[in-house]
Amino acid sequence: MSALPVILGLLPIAAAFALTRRRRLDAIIGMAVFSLLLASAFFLLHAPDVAITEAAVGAALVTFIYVLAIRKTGRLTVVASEVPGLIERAGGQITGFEYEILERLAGRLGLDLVVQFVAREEIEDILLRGDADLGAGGILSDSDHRLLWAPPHLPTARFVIASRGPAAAVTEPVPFRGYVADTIDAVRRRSTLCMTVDLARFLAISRQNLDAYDVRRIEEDAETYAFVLGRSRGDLHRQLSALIVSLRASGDLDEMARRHFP
Amino acid sequence: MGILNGVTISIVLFGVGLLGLIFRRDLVIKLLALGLLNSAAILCLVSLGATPDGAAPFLPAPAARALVDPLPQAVVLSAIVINFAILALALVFVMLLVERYHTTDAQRIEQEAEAEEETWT
Amino acid sequence: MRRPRLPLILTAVVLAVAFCAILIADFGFTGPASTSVERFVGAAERAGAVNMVSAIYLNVRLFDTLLEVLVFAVAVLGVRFYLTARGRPEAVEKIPESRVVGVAADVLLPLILLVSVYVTIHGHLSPGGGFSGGVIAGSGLLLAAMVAGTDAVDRRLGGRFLGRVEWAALLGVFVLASVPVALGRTPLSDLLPAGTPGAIGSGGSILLYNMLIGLKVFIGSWVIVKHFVDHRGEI
Amino acid sequence: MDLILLPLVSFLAAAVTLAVRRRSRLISVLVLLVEAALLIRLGLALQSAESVTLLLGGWDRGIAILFVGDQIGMTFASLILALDLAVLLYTWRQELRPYFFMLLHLVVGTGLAMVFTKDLFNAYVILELLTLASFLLVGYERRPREIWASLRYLILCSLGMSLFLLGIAVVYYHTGTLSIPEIAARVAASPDARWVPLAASLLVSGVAVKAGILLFSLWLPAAHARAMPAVSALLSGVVIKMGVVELFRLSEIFPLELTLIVLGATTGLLAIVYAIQTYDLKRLLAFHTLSQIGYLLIGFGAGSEAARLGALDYAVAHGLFKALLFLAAGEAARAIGSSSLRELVVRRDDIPRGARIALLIGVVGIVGLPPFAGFAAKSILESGIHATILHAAVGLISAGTVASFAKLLPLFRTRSSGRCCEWAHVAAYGWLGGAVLLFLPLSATVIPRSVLAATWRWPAFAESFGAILVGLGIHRLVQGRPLRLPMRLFRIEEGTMVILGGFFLVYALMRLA
Repeated sequence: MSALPVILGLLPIAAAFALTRRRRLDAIIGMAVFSLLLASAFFLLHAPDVAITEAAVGAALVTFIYVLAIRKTGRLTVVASEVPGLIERAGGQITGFEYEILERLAGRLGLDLVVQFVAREEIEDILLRGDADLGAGGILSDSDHRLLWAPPHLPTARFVIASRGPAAAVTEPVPFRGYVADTIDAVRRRSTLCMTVDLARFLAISRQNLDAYDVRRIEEDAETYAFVLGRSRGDLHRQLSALIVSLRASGDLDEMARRHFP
Repeated sequence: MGILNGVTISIVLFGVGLLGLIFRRDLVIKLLALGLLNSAAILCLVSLGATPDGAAPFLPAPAARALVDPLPQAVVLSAIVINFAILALALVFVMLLVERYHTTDAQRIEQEAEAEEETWT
Repeated sequence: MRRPRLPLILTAVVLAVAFCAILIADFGFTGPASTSVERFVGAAERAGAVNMVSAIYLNVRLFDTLLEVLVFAVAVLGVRFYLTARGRPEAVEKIPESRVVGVAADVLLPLILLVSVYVTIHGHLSPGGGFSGGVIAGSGLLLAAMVAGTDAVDRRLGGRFLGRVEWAALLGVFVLASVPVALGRTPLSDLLPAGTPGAIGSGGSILLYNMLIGLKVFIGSWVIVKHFVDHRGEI
Repeated sequence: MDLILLPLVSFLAAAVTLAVRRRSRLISVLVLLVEAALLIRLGLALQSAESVTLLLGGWDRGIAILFVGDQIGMTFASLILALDLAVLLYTWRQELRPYFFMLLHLVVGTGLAMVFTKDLFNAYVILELLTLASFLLVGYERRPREIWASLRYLILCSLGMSLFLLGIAVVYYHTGTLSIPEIAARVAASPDARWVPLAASLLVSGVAVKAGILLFSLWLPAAHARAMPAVSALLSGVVIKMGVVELFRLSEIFPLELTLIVLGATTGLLAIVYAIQTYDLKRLLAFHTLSQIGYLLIGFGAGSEAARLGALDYAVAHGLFKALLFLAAGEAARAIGSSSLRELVVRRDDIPRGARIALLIGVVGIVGLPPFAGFAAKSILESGIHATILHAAVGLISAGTVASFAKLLPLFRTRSSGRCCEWAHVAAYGWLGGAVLLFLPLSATVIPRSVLAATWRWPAFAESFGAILVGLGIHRLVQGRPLRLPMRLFRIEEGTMVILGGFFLVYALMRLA
């Protein structure tokens, strides 16, 4: 009867091991091992009926359905703020220029692409915490050193939006780099303004009523969009960089840009 | 029986399960922790009447050794099945949630669900 | 979406540890309980079952067991209701087959089914019973499904007919349980003779219950496994 | 014998419904008729005896599952059947699968088993079956938010039931039986044993999760508000009440008076705060249900016979008018396309006539306007309470009820008679509404005249009108001043910790008592 204390002692260790696993498959297998140990403990506690049931139900059937239910392939988790043309929801699907690049990346790596839409200001926090692999959605290349930046994939055009009327004529355009939602809000409030915005913000704004404003495009490409990655995603960063470089070299990138921004 | 008796171990297991339920954000692992809670309670019941030198509850009773109390063993069978039913149904619901929210992270689902909801206060 | 903050973590850990401490301190566990087993020996002798657990499970506390069968039925029903409605992916590809699995299925499956039948009909004599027997057989079919695909297994078993049998078995359990009331006897008592302990025909209705429950659980667990195979990898 | 037949008939019907797969509605009606007949026979048997006992399978006391039919059981069983009829009527014209009817049978059957069983483990299995059946009912329409609400419901309930199972282990280790009267005898023999408070707090906190006691059941309003109307009515009328029944049974074992009063008062007051601040009709009803559970617990904890009878009476009254409100609110919300009170008030002319009248009757019942349901039950309950502080708590809850339902008053300020509604719904409203309006004569058949007399004295009237006035005042005061109430508590993580905290609270109270 010396086996019983050993098995009983192993039980909490097995349970704690299973529940601290990062991968779900490991956790499920860990719990299956726990159930087997539990069944043998029942047997040694003179409860053969319970042991058989626990082994058949707890160790076998539960494990089967959990293993079947979970996805074996990994995921590429992307957090993005919704930007028309770049990455947006349309009729239950996600489309856009950036989304197409991401799809190619996921396909190349054999991962399932999962996009979660969040507010623009949350993206950095989420990446820093490591809750997602990659950030997208018209992010202007920046020098935030806490994060990794992929090579730029799209130059932004610049647009000047100015209120009509005498007040606007004298005002110099100020660059407006607020978040997309703030920009839209400013236009919706029809406040008097004169600002330059980048392509993503312009596309978002252009769904609003722009009657009250003069809009003009400046042909000067100062800034670019890029994907942003968490500091620990070095390998992913390399893969993404290689992909963008090869896309640009083959001309696919230009073709895609023409398709999404006629 | 020292510290390594079934009852003490089952209580420790219950504690582990509680921590798992609180700290793991992945719903699948939350469910595994829930299963652990139930298994802990089951182990507790089974170990109540267990003696190292007892005999499994089958007739005729052996003369030398005492039989183990069969009642906890009988009721525990129901508890195991109930545990399975809960785990299977909950898993199906997680699958339905994943279809809509594309994640098994409880907090993220919570946020999305809250965002969808009209303000009600 | 923040990580749990320190006070929260501390609260949770303190709560859980305090909970365990109170439980261990106040449980008052000092070795095995001094409950008398005699009453159950008497009960098992009256029921005619060698396995005292099954005498309690299917005779003394039959009502618990009836409810438990219902719980399982509800689980099967829920899985079927929610997963069928989602529609299955058009082409459910077979689980990649390997030679090992093929051979294992050929050799193991008959063995598994044999064991499950034994476990079921010997429930009143040896450890086991309808429930574990049914689950063993039902999940054993997973092996077959891995080789031939769920549809083939389902066809082989008789598809729609199977559903009928499942509910007929459930109905059978409840009709069997209602017979004593209909005849004006004590509700949920056993009408069949106890027989000679140890013989296969002993134990009154326990054998019947075990067979009905075994059938129901076998089909039920196959249905669950089948649906999960069809919808695998969705989380 | 009728005791076990009542649930068995329902379970048989559930199996038949699935095996046959058609004429589900007819089967339900037949079953309801049979059960009503059985219940009446049981009621007649109870006229001559205090209680009816049944040992299942004819086994000895102590090892058999014990069923006892007593006043509590009778009362709740009648409520269950009344609500079953209402749900059947309400859904008469709806396209529903056999699956729905099977779950309905299961909820009714488990309810009927729950009210009679006096066995701890049997209660565990019943509660689990009830949890699963109602879990599937909540998610019946398969919308993601319902699914999420129902998953939280399942996880937290199942945590509660694990606590309950541990409690069973403690009890069985020390008493060697699962039958409630036997355990009560053992506890009475050694009331100071250390395991008693532990077992009591495990069992009570486990059941409390199901019973909708606020500390334990913060998740519950979400689940209730999301279900379809008939299901909401059933959840708040039957499913929650079953947890309360088990609490009453536990109070036969342990000295729970103090615990019940404290839990009841906190539940009542906290839930009413949430109810006042909620501007979603279905959520309002759900929160309000929790506050009414507080009433029941206070009534049972107060210890006097009149308070106990009042609590039982109130359980029935609440089941009736809350079901009425949920059904009518469901129809109104569907006509308007939203259950937000602001929307409802703005488009109040579009609410069908029947639903509006039903809502009015429900409100009249719920605020305790004499001489309707709420008033009758409340005044009996209050006549049995002697401590001033409890009186104050009960009064506050009543006033809060008025304050939270005063928000509905603008709905009735309309000239348009509204379009007519479905006869099926009207039948359901008529059944429940009639019971609410005629509650006083109905309860006279059950409650002794001496107790009932308490309702016809002027203090009861004064108290009732006072509560209404104070409530309207509170409504004036808080209107348009939203309060930020903590909502994080509705998550699984925090919910788990709150349940643990509740366990410690009950434990402390048990050690104090």
